[in-house]
Amino acid sequence: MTWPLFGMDMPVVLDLFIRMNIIVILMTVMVMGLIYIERKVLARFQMRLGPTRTGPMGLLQSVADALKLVAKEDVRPTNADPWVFELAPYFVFVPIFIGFVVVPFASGLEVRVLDLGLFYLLAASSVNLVGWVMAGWGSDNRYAIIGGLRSVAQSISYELPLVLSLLAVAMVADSLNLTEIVAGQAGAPNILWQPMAFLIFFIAMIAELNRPPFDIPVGESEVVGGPFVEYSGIRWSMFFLAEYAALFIMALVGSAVFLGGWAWPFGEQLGLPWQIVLTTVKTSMMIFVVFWVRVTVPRMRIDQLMAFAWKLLLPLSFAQILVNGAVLVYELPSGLTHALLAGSGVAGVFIMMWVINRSVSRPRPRPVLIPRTDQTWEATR
Amino acid sequence: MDHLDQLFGTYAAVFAATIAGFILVVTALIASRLLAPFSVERNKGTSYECGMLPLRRAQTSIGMRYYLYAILFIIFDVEAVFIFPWALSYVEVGPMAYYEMLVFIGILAAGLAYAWKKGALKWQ
Amino acid sequence: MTSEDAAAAPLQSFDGTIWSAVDKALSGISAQPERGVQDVIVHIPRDEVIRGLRALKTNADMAFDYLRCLTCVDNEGDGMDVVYMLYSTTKGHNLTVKAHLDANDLHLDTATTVWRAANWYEREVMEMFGVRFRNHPDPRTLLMPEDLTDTFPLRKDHPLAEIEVLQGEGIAWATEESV
Amino acid sequence: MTSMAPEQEFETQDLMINMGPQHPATHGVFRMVLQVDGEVVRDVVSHIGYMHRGGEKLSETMDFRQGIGFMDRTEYLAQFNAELSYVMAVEKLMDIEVPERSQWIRMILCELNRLSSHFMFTGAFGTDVGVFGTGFTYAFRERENILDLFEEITGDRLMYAYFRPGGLAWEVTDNFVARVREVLNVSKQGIKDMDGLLTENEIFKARTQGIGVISAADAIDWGSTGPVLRASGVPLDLRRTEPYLKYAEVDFDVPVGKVGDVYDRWLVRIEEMRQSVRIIEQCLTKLQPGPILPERMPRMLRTPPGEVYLRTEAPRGEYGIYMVSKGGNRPHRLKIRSACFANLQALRDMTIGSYVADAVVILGSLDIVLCEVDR
Amino acid sequence: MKGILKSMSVTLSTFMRKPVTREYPETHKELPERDRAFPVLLWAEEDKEPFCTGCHACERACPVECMTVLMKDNPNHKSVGGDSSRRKIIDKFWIDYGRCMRCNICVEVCNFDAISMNNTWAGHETSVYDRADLVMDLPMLLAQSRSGELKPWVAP
Repeated sequence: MTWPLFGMDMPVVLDLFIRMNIIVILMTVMVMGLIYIERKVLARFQMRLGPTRTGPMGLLQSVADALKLVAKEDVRPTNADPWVFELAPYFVFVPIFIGFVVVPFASGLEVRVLDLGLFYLLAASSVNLVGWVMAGWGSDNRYAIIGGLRSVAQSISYELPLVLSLLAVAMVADSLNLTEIVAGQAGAPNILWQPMAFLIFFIAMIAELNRPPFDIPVGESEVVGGPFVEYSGIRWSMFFLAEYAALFIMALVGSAVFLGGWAWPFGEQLGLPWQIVLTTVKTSMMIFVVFWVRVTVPRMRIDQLMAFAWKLLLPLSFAQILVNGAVLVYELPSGLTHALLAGSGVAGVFIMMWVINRSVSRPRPRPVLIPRTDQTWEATR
Repeated sequence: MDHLDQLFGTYAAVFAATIAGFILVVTALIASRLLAPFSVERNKGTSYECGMLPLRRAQTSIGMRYYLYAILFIIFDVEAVFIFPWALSYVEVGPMAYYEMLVFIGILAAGLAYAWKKGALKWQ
Repeated sequence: MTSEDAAAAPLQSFDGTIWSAVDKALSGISAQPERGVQDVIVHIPRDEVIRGLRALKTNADMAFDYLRCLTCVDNEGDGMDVVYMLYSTTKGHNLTVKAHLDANDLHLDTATTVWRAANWYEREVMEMFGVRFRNHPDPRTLLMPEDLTDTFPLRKDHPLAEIEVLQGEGIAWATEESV
Repeated sequence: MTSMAPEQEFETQDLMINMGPQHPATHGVFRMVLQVDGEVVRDVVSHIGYMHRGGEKLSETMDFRQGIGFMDRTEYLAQFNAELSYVMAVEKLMDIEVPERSQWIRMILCELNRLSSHFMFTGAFGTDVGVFGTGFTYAFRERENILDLFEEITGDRLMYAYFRPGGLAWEVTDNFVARVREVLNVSKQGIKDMDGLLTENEIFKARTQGIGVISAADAIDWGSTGPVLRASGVPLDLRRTEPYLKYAEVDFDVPVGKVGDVYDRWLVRIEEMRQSVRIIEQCLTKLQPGPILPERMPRMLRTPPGEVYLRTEAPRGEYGIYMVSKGGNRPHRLKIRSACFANLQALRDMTIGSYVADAVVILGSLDIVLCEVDR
Repeated sequence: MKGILKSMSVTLSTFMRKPVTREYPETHKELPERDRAFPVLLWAEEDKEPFCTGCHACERACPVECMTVLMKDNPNHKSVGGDSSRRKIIDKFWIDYGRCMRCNICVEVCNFDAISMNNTWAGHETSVYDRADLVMDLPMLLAQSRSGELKPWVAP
């Protein structure tokens, strides 16, 4: 049996081997690059310089980090559950890694096109949760346990809005196949028709990635690093690798599903280099915004986090699916369909803003200022 | 290439990726084992407790808030799995399928509303 | 003005100060006034001090609802003084209350029943001076290690630690001798 | 577990969490043991004393000039305010009149110090609520700016030892006024940045509103001072109620909160920073050339016997020095009444019933300096 | 949502600004004239001897007792055929930089202007691996002044 690769027919095994290697190398390089870029970008946001010492402009910082982590002692607490503790990195990393199978970089540039691509991706990436719980439970550390449980509660809560928002787009695109979804956006990206779904996706994606403002499982100032307090050296770096790989995958999927991937705005007939450039630009934009949000907003509290997911995002995403269903099932004229979809999305965004505003802005004036008068003290009594 | 081959061709990749992922982790761990120093010291194994000795074993029973969300999640996630195939095929089936799903989601929404009302979504 | 001058001055002579009002509020308690450098100081016998403090807090004219500070002074053989700095947030006046303790009987009732703020201050005085506050709700050590309860560092007879000379002069002297 | 009765097996146990002495959020070496049920705090026990260096005992062996350096070390974020209490206590005991120019300069430096200290609070508090270091770096940018000025004047960035009983150690630099104005202009932008970064932020509001509430009566009863007390609605500011230096001659407002929660404390501090800028600007216009030490200044600092409790308004609240002198050149007893010590007492009341994450935020909102608490 | 957008605009505005950090070991901040690092002894260039006469004033005034002073008869004094006007001179001087709290009191009490706070970067970069290496002896204390790099600042 053969499979096409770069215009050649190749045995499946060889083809897979080559593609896997590409993915492994790509992932490693991307993660290292992302870590470097994140540090540089965050530094600029904070008016710092970021890494400058290792290599020109600190470019080799991630390499140095990786080398340090490999050559660092791997300590296991005496009280830890050995199996659970040691296996947790696998369960964190492998599910993220198999997500790369369906991630499309450009047309024809992916490991495999699965018909249930989107579904597969979501299913695979949620397994990684198990690893977090294992890490938390196995470490025999209070912070780790709290962090692990928090990550479960958070991830499962945001799994639903994430799934449903992607489903809403899948309804519009009428496919779960990522390549088809992208191809369908040659005219206009889905974000135009599903702005609220995009917003929900973006929020849920940040939450799934445990990044600020949803980083309560690893909240530095509360649980000191959460499930991986006790991890060190190479095992700890596996968590790190998984985190950035997941960020990369999610940003890629987001740009493919909502921003038109490589198809928009030039169409699919453009050459492969241009497609890659487009994908890169869109993914970078997503990642930049994630960094930007990280550097700006405070961490949320667990009850607010849960309430936000269950009381706001979930009902809104259900509503979006119902609206989509109603609009699409009656075969209306194309313009009207799109107008209704976009209108409902925009309305949803406004509802969201309104609810958020209403929930936090109790009437709270600025502090009372007591000016200097001769009887100030008595006057204020 | 027939259908089964197609399926094998695609999902073999998933299998291969799983193995590759494990190999990746194992390689890293072996590399670390070879490169990293290793010393046995009695106090190194104490778990981190902000500089104090651990008060007692950490693995106790924990507040059930977390589990309540887990239960809610299982319900809703199973429903979401049902919605997936529906979402891709209801247009062909027609409005009837939509109304059926409306009822389905309505029941779900009632469940959510019930949980909300009961205070299951409140943390305290 | 020093304490000798104050003792010589008649009681009601603190014109423009709050002493006369304090005297009224403390009726029935044998209080001795003293004109301090900044605030009026009232000496109350230690058996009556909590009663006096409560009277000062509840009296409508005084209303000392705010405990600025509570501390202790070791008078080297002459016993100790427990000092309360009071302030009234409504009236805006200050007062210092002192209770004298004999060196061989360092007991006093707790002021936590009057102001909760006294809690940690009393714990600090307890471990630093060895004054026992009766009925204190939480008489653990505060600043010192938990097992260090037999020595009272802020007493005058407690020696300062030897200055550590193992590095500087020690090494230097050694080289000089060897030369 | 096996020995438990069946009905007990389903009972959840409270988890004891140790926060500190070595925890990213405890602002120094402070330890609080939280008893949590899931995420809700049921009880808090605070342990202090890790930084206890016997500063009071040491000060009893130091003469009045040597003691100044130790005051810097008790309150390392508002050193000028700490020195001020000490030297003013000595001046009060010795009955020294401080020349005008020295008083104005002291005021400017103290207010600048308040500014830098509050910047530090805003930054550290930002980290406590979980902003990834942004507020912190902003705050440090502003603080470094102010510290540069201090370094030009006093020669040191942190431990100034600049105030002396009677006045100042030496004259300020020639371009002092211009430099202060320059620093103020930068700081105004800094205040705007800090304000814009967090005050309106919805997540920040959600995190801080309504938690750590302490009522005015409770705050007074616990002896809280400074912004913690003012946030509860008590307009108690020593600069206003018992003006020292030249505070009676400048216009400024005392910000007062309404609810007494963490958000109010934040707002009060932000507003205090603006007021500090206002005070400094007025001081600069009133600064006249003149001597910095009184004409008849004794060479040896000896006080007559007596005692004084001198309090000033430091950024964290009332910083008091209780100095007992039995004559001679050193205090017989020196008690430092630290603002954070009093504020920290109320932590338990504020925290019980809130979430673990809130405990961190509440602790941060008290703006504790552990060196000051433990002395 | 509006507030978050405002916050994000603030961070974006700082993204556009120049970084304020300095790459420390390569670029040093210019130190002000009054900068106080650690105390060093001054070298009288005309007499080829230190200003210090070993009068113990600084040693007595030091709050942390970090100094040790030993004086001797000046071998270079006029009475013994030299050209110096100092009868006594410093024999040995140790300052434990590990103890010093840089309070400037020794400089203030010195009657001979013989001691000064180092106001160069050399005074700040004194990290060593062993605390014993922080005890400076007389040649070390004089080195900074003899090299001529020190610009002593005397309080007006």
